[in-house]
Amino acid sequence: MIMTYLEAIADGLRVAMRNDERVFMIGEDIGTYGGAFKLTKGFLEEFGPQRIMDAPISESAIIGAAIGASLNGMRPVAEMQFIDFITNGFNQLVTVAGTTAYRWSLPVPMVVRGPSGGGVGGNPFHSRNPENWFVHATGLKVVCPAFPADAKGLMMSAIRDNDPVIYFEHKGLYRKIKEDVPEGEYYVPLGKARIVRPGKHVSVIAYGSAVHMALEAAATLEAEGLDVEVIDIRSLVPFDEATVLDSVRRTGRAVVAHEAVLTGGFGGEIVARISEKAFTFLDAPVVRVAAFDSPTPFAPTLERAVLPNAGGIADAVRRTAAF
Amino acid sequence: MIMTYLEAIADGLRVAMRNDERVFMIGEDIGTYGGAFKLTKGFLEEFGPQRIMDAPISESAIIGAAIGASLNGMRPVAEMQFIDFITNGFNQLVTVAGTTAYRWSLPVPMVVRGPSGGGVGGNPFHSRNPENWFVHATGLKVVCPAFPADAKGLMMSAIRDNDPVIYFEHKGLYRKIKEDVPEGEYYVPLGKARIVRPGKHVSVIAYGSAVHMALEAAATLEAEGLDVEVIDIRSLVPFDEATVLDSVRRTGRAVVAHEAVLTGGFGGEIVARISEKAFTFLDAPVVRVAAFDSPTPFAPTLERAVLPNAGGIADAVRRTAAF
Amino acid sequence: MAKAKRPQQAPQAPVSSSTLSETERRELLRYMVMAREFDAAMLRLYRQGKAFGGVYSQLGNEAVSVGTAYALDTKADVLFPMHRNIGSHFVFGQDLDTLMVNHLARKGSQMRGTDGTGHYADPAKRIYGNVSHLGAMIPVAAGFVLASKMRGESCVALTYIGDGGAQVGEVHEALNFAAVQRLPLILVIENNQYAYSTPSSLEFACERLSDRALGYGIDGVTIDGTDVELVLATTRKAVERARRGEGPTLIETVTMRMRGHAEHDDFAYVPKAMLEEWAAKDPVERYAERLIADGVMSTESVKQLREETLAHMIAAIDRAVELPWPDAEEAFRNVFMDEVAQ
Amino acid sequence: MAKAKRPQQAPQAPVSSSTLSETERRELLRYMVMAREFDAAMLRLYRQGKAFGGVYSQLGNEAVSVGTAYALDTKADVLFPMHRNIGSHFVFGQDLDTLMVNHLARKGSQMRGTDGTGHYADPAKRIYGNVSHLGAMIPVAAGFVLASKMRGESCVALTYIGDGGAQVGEVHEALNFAAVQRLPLILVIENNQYAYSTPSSLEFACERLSDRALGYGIDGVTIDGTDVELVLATTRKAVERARRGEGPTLIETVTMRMRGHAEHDDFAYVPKAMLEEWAAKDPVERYAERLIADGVMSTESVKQLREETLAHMIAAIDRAVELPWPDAEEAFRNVFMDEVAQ
Ligand SMILES: Cc1ncc(C[n+]2csc(CCOP(=O)(O)OP(=O)(O)O)c2C)c(N)n1
Ligand SMILES: Cc1ncc(C[n+]2csc(CCOP(=O)(O)OP(=O)(O)O)c2C)c(N)n1
Ligand SMILES: [Mg+2]
Ligand SMILES: [Mg+2]
Repeated sequence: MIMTYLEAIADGLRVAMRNDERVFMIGEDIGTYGGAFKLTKGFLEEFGPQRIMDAPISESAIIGAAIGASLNGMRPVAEMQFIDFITNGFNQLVTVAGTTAYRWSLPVPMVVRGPSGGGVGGNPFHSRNPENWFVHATGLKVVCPAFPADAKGLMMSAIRDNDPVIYFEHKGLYRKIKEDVPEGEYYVPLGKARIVRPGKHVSVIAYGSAVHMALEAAATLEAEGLDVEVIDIRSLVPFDEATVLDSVRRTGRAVVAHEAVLTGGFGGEIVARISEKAFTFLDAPVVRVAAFDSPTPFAPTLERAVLPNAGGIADAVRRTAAF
Repeated sequence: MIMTYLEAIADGLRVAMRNDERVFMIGEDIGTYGGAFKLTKGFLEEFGPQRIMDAPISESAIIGAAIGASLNGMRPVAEMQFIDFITNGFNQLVTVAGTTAYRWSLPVPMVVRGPSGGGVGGNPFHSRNPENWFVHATGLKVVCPAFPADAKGLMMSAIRDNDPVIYFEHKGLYRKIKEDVPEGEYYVPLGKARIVRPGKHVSVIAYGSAVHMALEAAATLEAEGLDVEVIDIRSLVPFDEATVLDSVRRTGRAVVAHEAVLTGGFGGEIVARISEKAFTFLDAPVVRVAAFDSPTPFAPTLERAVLPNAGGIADAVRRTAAF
Repeated sequence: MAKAKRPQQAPQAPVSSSTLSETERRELLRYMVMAREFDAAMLRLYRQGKAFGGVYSQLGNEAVSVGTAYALDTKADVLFPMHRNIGSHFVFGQDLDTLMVNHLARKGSQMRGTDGTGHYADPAKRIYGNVSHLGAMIPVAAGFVLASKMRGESCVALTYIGDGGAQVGEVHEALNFAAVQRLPLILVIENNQYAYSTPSSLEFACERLSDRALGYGIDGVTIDGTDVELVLATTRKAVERARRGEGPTLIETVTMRMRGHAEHDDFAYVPKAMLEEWAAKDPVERYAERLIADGVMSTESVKQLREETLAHMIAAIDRAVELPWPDAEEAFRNVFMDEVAQ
Repeated sequence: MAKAKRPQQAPQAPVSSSTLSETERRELLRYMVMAREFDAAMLRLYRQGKAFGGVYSQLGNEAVSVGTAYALDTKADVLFPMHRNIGSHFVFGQDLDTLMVNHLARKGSQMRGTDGTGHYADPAKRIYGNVSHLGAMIPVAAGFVLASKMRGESCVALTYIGDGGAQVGEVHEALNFAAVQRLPLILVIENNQYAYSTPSSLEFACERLSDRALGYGIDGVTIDGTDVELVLATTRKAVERARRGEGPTLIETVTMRMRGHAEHDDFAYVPKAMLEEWAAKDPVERYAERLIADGVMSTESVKQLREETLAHMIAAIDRAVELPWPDAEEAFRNVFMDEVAQ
């Protein structure tokens, strides 16, 4: 069935909730209102207020309650109305959720999900891409889907997983990206990258919104005779190093792209792995394309200026190819 | 005067407080008790309870109050009793402090400081090295001194700086490292790396406790005929890319080391910059040495196993040199 | 261990005869009308499809933002407004064009386009706007007046939070800290019955949000937030306490959010009867009627005030909305202050 | 707007004649003695230089941890203890050797050496230990019983926080959430006058920490934390309310921390007179005397109980301390559960 990215996420949640009584959702305005982005529209009617729980504006309590419920046999999915507000529940995630398996050998099967990303005039407080904070926290799995089918399949896998998973949705893709999505149960394993466009000249490694920029760049470059391979990481933790290295070993050239700000981001991690483990295969330096190191500004002129885009990726690929 | 790392930090704070009435400290148990590590011993007596303010156990209030006071003409220094508890004030730092200059063009001259790091049996909640979270937050300066003189000089610069600075002290160095420290006012500029040991075969780029591991490794390797250059980054934001690139361009080989966990850490950033900007100078892949991706365990056998050490750096240098 | 009960509160004398001067009363109405017509003007913009970002109506909250801010010394005190406090900006003397250009994030905005709405700061006007994260600025407001207090200056901070936002942990930490340090901080909890779509019953279980004052050892009171003179009188007492060094006050103002959370929200979840009930208590209409009844204003002068104000608002918006967006280069500046200095 | 006052609380009838059985009373004393002697044994270890990590004395808190935990159904309810609640572990049936090996993080620890002290979890014993970050486990405890409630199971969570830790934002969020959802959660605020070196006057400004209950719409009470039967009776009422679906209760127990924050701390900042005053109210001595006076125990049997308990504790510690540290490889396992499964 053709679904938008948003519909596919909702479908994954719905199927998981239908199949498993232990799954419930907790968040702000997810019930009667159906969520700030209407992602859980109809959920309250189907699952009732106990399983679609409208919570007070208390991100720590929401995440903490999800941890506690998961320690007691449930599989909660906590929504952050915007992923930016995860900073208010940060301690619960990094201090409690991410250390429990290690300390207690007990599963914490929970998902924290919410809209991340910029490009929609969200202002500095509704546009963050904070995934690398959690990559660098230990004990948390981190997922950033770019396509509807993956979004559904990764959601279902995240819910079935026995570790805490932070699931970053990109709000700019919610209604923009559509594709055919398998119905019913559908699982995409965590920790597997996907070559979304095979190519032989340069590997572009990306995730989330940057995958679409990369594909756009690849289409442009095709006309210039450059055959770009685009890899969608999909899951940052666990990270599918093998697929990335294999691609770079074939092409000898790589560009790494993400929407998050450049410095201290996950792009550095990818480059470090490539340059350590595929060094002898590299014919050019690995180049990163990412947001300028600033908060995401509000005015469209400014926001466009700081965020990465297809043009920037295309330029980086050209430079890499020409090296 | 010979001072320990801890004494040098205290001296920097003391001199800054004597010179500038706007400087005050806020934290838990910093007054009567003189701080959990006795770093502020004698401060209450000298500066009084208003400038050495014992606060409730409320990291958000402490950091938030520091932001507010800094917006109103003061230069607060907020102590986290252990830097791990910064997760409870995370939102204030990344959402408010780090975005204020950008949004309001107003200075937020504040320092948040506290003991970080492992190796002393601190358990998973008293051992973190979370500096890269803040590097990746935008608008926050990040300092990680390794030596007493630098610790003092960077502290004084951090207090004089007009931006929020997070100053990571390594608790394992507090009483272990001593050296001659200039008396009175002494400033080490933020954003300048330092070559602590010149060498010609391999560059080791490190910060905090890893600098001492690197020096130990360099001493060992000298006997093997390997001349290692050790660079102490000192300040992660701003980052002195030039000094690092210059060194790597000379040696052609680099190892990057930090005590923080490997994945998603600042090491990736350093490697990415080197491999993008000094690619043609590299004779070997850049290798990272860092902690295993887990919480820092409590038992000494386990803690030793996960943390990086001089031996690990020496091995990495040998491999790099032999490549 | 009986269910904890609220302490006796001094009954609120219905303010039958005003103790305010006619000038003051006219000013109160004028500021409320400004808030009201600002809303109308923004709504018009939204309907024209020219608004960008959220448009948060403050309809029904005029008496709270105006009555509270009017109790302050706008030359010495400091305002940390929230998203439905446009009235407070006017009381603090914010000039309409500056406000609009900031709000709409156009070229010339004090935020250079990095942000919009009421998030701006204008130190000269003693206004420090909010961030989106609810409650995050309350510790900051506390720290601001802590600094004043350290220097022996008299500066009271006035800030706000919603019935929803009051559940954020930082609110607790900030209030407690301010109480311990006896800071001159006034926190107004604007209980307008809803937090986005969430009714109060799902946000908290206490009877009155001012009941929280007891747990901090500070003064707390719950008042009708549609009566501007009551709001003013209550806040004045809080200001006096603050100036006497007696610490923070918590004021819960009870009102109704008369529109959606923002304009995209059709607020279908709000019972119609509730809106009707509160429409009858409209703070602006009622105050206008009262001033007319008291002979302070004429029907005609009220009508004229409203029309002129709306016209002004629309004109200022129209001026602002025609301004260009800030230059893209602004995006790359001022992440750090040393860049500002350059 | 008078300073908010505490609601009238039902006067606490001094428990003159006990309503407990002799067996219950003997058990209460036994658990308190275990807590007391555990302390003594750990102190001995510390003085021998064999302790590794912090040694947090609970001296003076025996009646709180034992009296509260004893009110629960240890087979159905759940314990989220804090760092001075070793007595609760004993009430929940934790076996001495397991406790010690966990505490000292030796080979065989349920935490595999990843952590020590009372941070372990033992689901079979229905104990979920704390993390160092104060207050962080209160939302987790709330979520735990939320899950039970969803499944229609009766499970009350008992957890604790200090007079200092109560200022953490998460405590506010968790209590409010639990109140809204009427969760069976009992939060004991252990007011032992100090938070590390910080006296209560710098932690909060309310008269009683139980005054915070009103602001959540839940029950709250402040009691003498040195009277184990009062603590038990109070907690039993809270448990009954929780089981009836009436939601959380806040119990403030007033005691004194009779030693330093941890053993490295000489607590010179505590006035001697204060310690002397509280020493006279020693919860263990007083209860022992009372049981002797009531003919439930003899002086001799109390003496014997204490000596035997101490000997047991020391023996268990000595066994544990001789165990090797866990193997280094443990460090590389279980970061994720799929590794556990492997
Ligand atoms: C910490 C945080 N969580 C969630 C949000 C998203 N959010 C914005 S406004 C709002 C509702 C606010 O309700 P209330 O505090 O009652 O204020 P009102 O809008 O009714 O004036 C929510 C949930 C936020 N801004 N900050
Ligand atoms: C969030 C947080 N901040 C700071 C600390 C450091 N710390 C550990 S115990 C303690 C004092 C606790 O006092 P209290 O809550 O009264 O408990 P008590 O030790 O007196 O039983 C402090 C400040 C911490 N563990 N967690
Ligand atoms: Mg509201
Ligand atoms: Mg205490």
